[in-house]
Amino acid sequence: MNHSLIALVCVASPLIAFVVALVGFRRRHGIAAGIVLTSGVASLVAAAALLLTAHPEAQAFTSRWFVIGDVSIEFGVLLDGRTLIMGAVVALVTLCIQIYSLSYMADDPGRGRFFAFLALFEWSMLSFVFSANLLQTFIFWELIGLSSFLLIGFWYEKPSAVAAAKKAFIMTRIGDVGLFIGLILLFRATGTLDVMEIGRIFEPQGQPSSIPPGQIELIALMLFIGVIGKSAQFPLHTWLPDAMEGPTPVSALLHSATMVAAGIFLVARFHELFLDAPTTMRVMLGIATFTALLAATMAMVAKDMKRVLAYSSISQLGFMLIGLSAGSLFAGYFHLTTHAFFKALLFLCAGAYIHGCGTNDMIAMGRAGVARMRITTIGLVVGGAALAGIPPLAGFFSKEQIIGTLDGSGLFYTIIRIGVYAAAFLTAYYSFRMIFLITRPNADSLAVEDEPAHAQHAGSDHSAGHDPAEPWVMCGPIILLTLGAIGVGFLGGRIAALLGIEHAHAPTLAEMAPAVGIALLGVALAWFEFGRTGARQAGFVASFPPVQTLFEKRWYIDEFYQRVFVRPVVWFAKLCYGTETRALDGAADKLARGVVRAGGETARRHIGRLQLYIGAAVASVAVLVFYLAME
Amino acid sequence: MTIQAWMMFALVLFCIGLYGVLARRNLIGILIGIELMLNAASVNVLAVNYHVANDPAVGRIIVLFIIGLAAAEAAIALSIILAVYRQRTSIDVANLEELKG
Amino acid sequence: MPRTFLDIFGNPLLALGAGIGGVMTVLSLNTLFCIWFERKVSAWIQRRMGPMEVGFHGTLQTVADMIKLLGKQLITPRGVDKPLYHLAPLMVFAPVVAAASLLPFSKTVVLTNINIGLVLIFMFGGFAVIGIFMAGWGSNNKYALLGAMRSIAQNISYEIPLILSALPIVLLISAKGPMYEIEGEMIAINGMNLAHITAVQADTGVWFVLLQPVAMLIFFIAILAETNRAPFDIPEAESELVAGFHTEYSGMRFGLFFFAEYSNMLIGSMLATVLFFGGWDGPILPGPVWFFLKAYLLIFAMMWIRWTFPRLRFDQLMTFCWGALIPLSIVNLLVTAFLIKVL
Amino acid sequence: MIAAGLVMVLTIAGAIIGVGARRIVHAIFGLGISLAGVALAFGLLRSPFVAAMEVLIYIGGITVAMVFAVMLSSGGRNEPGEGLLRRTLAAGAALLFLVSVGLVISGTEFGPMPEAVDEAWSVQQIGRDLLNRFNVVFELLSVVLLLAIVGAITIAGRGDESLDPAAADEGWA
Repeated sequence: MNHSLIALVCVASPLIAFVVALVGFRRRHGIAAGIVLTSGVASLVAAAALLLTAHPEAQAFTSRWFVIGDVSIEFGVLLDGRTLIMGAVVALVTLCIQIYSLSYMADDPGRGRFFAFLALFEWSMLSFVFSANLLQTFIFWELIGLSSFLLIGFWYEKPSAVAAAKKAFIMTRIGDVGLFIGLILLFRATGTLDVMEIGRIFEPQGQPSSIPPGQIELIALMLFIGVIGKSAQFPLHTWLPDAMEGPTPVSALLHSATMVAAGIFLVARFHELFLDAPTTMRVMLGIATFTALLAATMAMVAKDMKRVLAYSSISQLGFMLIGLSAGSLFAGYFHLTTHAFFKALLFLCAGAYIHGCGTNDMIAMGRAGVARMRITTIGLVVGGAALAGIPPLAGFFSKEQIIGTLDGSGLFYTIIRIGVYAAAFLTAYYSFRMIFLITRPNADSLAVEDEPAHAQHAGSDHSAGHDPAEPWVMCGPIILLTLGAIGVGFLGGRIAALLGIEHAHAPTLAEMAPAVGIALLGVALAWFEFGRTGARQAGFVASFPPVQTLFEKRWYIDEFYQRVFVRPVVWFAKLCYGTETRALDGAADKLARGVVRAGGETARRHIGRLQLYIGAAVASVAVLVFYLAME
Repeated sequence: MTIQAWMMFALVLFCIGLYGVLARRNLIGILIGIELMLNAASVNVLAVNYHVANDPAVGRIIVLFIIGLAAAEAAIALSIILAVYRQRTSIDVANLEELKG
Repeated sequence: MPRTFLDIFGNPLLALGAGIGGVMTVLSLNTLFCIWFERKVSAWIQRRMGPMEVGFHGTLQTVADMIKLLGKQLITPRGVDKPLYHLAPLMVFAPVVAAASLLPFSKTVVLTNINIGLVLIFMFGGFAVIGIFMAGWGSNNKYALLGAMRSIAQNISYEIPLILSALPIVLLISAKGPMYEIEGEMIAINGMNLAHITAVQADTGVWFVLLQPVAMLIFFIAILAETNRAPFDIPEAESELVAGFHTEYSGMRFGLFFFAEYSNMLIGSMLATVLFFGGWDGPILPGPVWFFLKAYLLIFAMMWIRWTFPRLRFDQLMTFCWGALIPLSIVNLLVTAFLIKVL
Repeated sequence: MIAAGLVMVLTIAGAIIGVGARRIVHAIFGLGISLAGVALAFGLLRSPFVAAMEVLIYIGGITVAMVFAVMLSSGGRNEPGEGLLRRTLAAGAALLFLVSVGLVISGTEFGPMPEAVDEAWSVQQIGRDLLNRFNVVFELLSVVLLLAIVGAITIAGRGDESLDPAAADEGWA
């Protein structure tokens, strides 16, 4: 077995599973799930085999698709450190989620379709990660968008799910326009679509002489617009919290290893290019920091567990981009990897809780006693701690790396540093707020439950009284991901080696201190406000009602969009519709009616003898010809 | 045979078909006339093809297309005739005058 | 390459006369033989003796029958459509003779060597339909008309798989082209030339039945249907339709239909031989002998099938053609074209 | 020369039967004869393949379809003949056309017969041109034929519906 064949197995098996399951076994759920799981295992084994036997330098296995002029479009797989790590993570997380879905979706009438879409998702993501060609990158980038659209809107009977799916699709599409322009510009600048070739052009230190710096900035900016859409950065972040309308495993998949990771991966993929665009990198850094902070404030006050996790995803994606745009491929990439594990873990825990007690509201969950689900709760604590950056869990190492990269000086970097510290503090605060609300419910506290109507899971007739069940099919992936969330942090050196970077930044205790301190500070505040016995269980923001409202209303960004974009567009559409139906159609109808009436009048004066007409026509032609012949 | 002879022959055939189209009251009779006219056109094309054209493949291909189109036309026409017959139990054009308006 | 009658006789009229004479002789002898043969085969299958009285093992029985037919009164029923009624046997019979003259009987001598022989044979097959209809319509008899309608429907339906199953052969031959060397002579090869089809099989030593077994089966079935042989003999199903479209014919007029039927069998078998079994190709024995031997083996197979299988119902017959044979032959044609392109 | 004359006479005689016969079935046979004559004319014009196609499609297909239509419709009953006025008018129009176009034909000078190589006359050339030069037309024609088949089935099938209300539920529409 050579590498190309293994890579082919890795990429193609989800596709085969998707086609077979969707076409052949959509209604025979067990078989569909079996097929998809088999393909997931095959992909994982192949990806793991590739990762373990990886070559130090990049390899590309391609075959020609078609040729336009001098440009040949090659399809294939590109194997280097970045793709191999990401491929393995994608395969592993997807498999965990697929197994988890066996139980979570067990009663859903459409689960054959669900599993088929999961396979489609996995295929798109793997092909995107491994793609060796810009065109392929773009195609699968869009396919990722499509499959997430399908999965978010999986419960298409629910209007909110449909709206969320549409929102996700349209918001990311805005970014995709930028991405597409960027890719075209990139192609124009470099004259090639080959990813490795592009990497080589931008590889040398200093900017490539052939391309003017302004153009590089523009390309990077355009690519970054795509990333903003896909990875839910400000100002296009609003789709991600809504995307939890899909089944929870889908959220887990979207938020960890696939959809949003694609944007980060794109930056990592073209990191050489981004390094040559310093101005854009500063913009990115600013936006990412702002996003991280913004989303963290939203997460502080949210009551819906999945929403907290969604905001934290946005915030953590901001962290990754901070790492990448501060110039360290390793920091951002490392955080992408670790985040995939603990975020998937947290979502699976959330899913288990929701499955167990039938509500999304953390306060209600806690009061329903879900903390008795031991394995899930352990997973929650580990995942939350990893998210908060408590040593020695995965999140700590990667976040420490990111904080460590911010070593620039000047006002800009000072502001950024303060923002990042604040975001890290808030991260620790809200993640432990979540943990405490669930594990230490306090009936006398000021915490108010939302209306229980939020219950999201389909079969949500669970009463709060009895012990919620923890099926092993759900526990298995949770345990696996818990181990991942604990262990992946120690693999930093290996990952750096695979990325071709010397483990330059070996943190000393002194360097670790700020990160740890900030995290512990956040935890302590959370403990004081939510954890300790008799806590008020209302955050410090509650003392400033306007701020609280601001955070709860998500900084009014959605409202702002609604006012500025959606309403005018709807108004304009209505105007168009009115013009169309009243004015144009009316006119056309009148015209048509006139024609019909004229036709009717003519027909009434018509004797209906076709042959007479033909004869008359022929005779007149004959006379005409005769006349012409005589001329 | 000169080209004129062939063309006159085609013309005569065409006019016979024309007479059929104009005179017959039976729909199938009219269809027969149409087929004769189409064949006259084919003969004409092939005569020109034989005597004048530089590339003799073209004329034959045109005739093949004419034949194919005639087949399509006949199929449609006959199905219409059947439908008309089922409606009116007659295929006399005189009865079809109410098609007007 | 083979010489035609025109090459041998020089004068076209003389060649035409000799050709028609030869073909008529062959077809007449064939009819005489086939009638006897059919009776013997049926008797053998039914464990009886068959005709034994006239001549050795009844060999002259058919001759005697023929004389009887010639002596019979020619009855023209009242109310027949005279021109159609009288022309019908001729219209059925004439295309048969024309078609037979297109087949390459031997390696060295053929009647005609035409580049589109295959198409012409199918064309003459198309003519016969009109004759059948004239007979059925002209007889002014409902059984005859029903028989004719069935026969026409069956004939035009089965013509499609017949042609479609012959096309792979045309492809195979054309793929060898445009120039092909046969016995040291370069010829511009043509896939629809029957002589070329035989020559290529003889030259390569591979009969096309080996390359195209599916096409051969479809072709054989379609020929059974085209000649109204059992199990496709619905047009003349005795228990339903008396004798089908020739119910009202008697004497030698009936004889002509009979003649045409057995001649059609022979031509169908010969065409199958040319297309799939290498025509005159074979060791030791001279070409024509092989040719007739193969053709009569196929005729024997037809008789065997007739006396073994029950008759199909008419809707089954049509479903079989449109639902099975035509799709199958199209798939076969596509696969062949694909393989030729790829290999 | 003689052959061409015979073919023309045969064709025109068939055509006259085709438009003149009182019985529609006879008219169809007249058409058949005429088509056979046209096919022979094609043969004389050095296009035997086209002639074969003419016979296969016209005689083997279209006339047979007409015969079926006759049997399925009026059943060949004797229709009332056409009135004298109708025939005279039609003949007048046709004659007018014949004379005027005939004048044009007889007054036209045609160029000399060009020399075309045998290769250009071969059947292979038709095949090549059909799939290369006239590819689009060829494809269009196949679409037209497909539509004609579908349309014919639809139109003829709808007639069934009107006769048999039970079939209307399954419906073609």
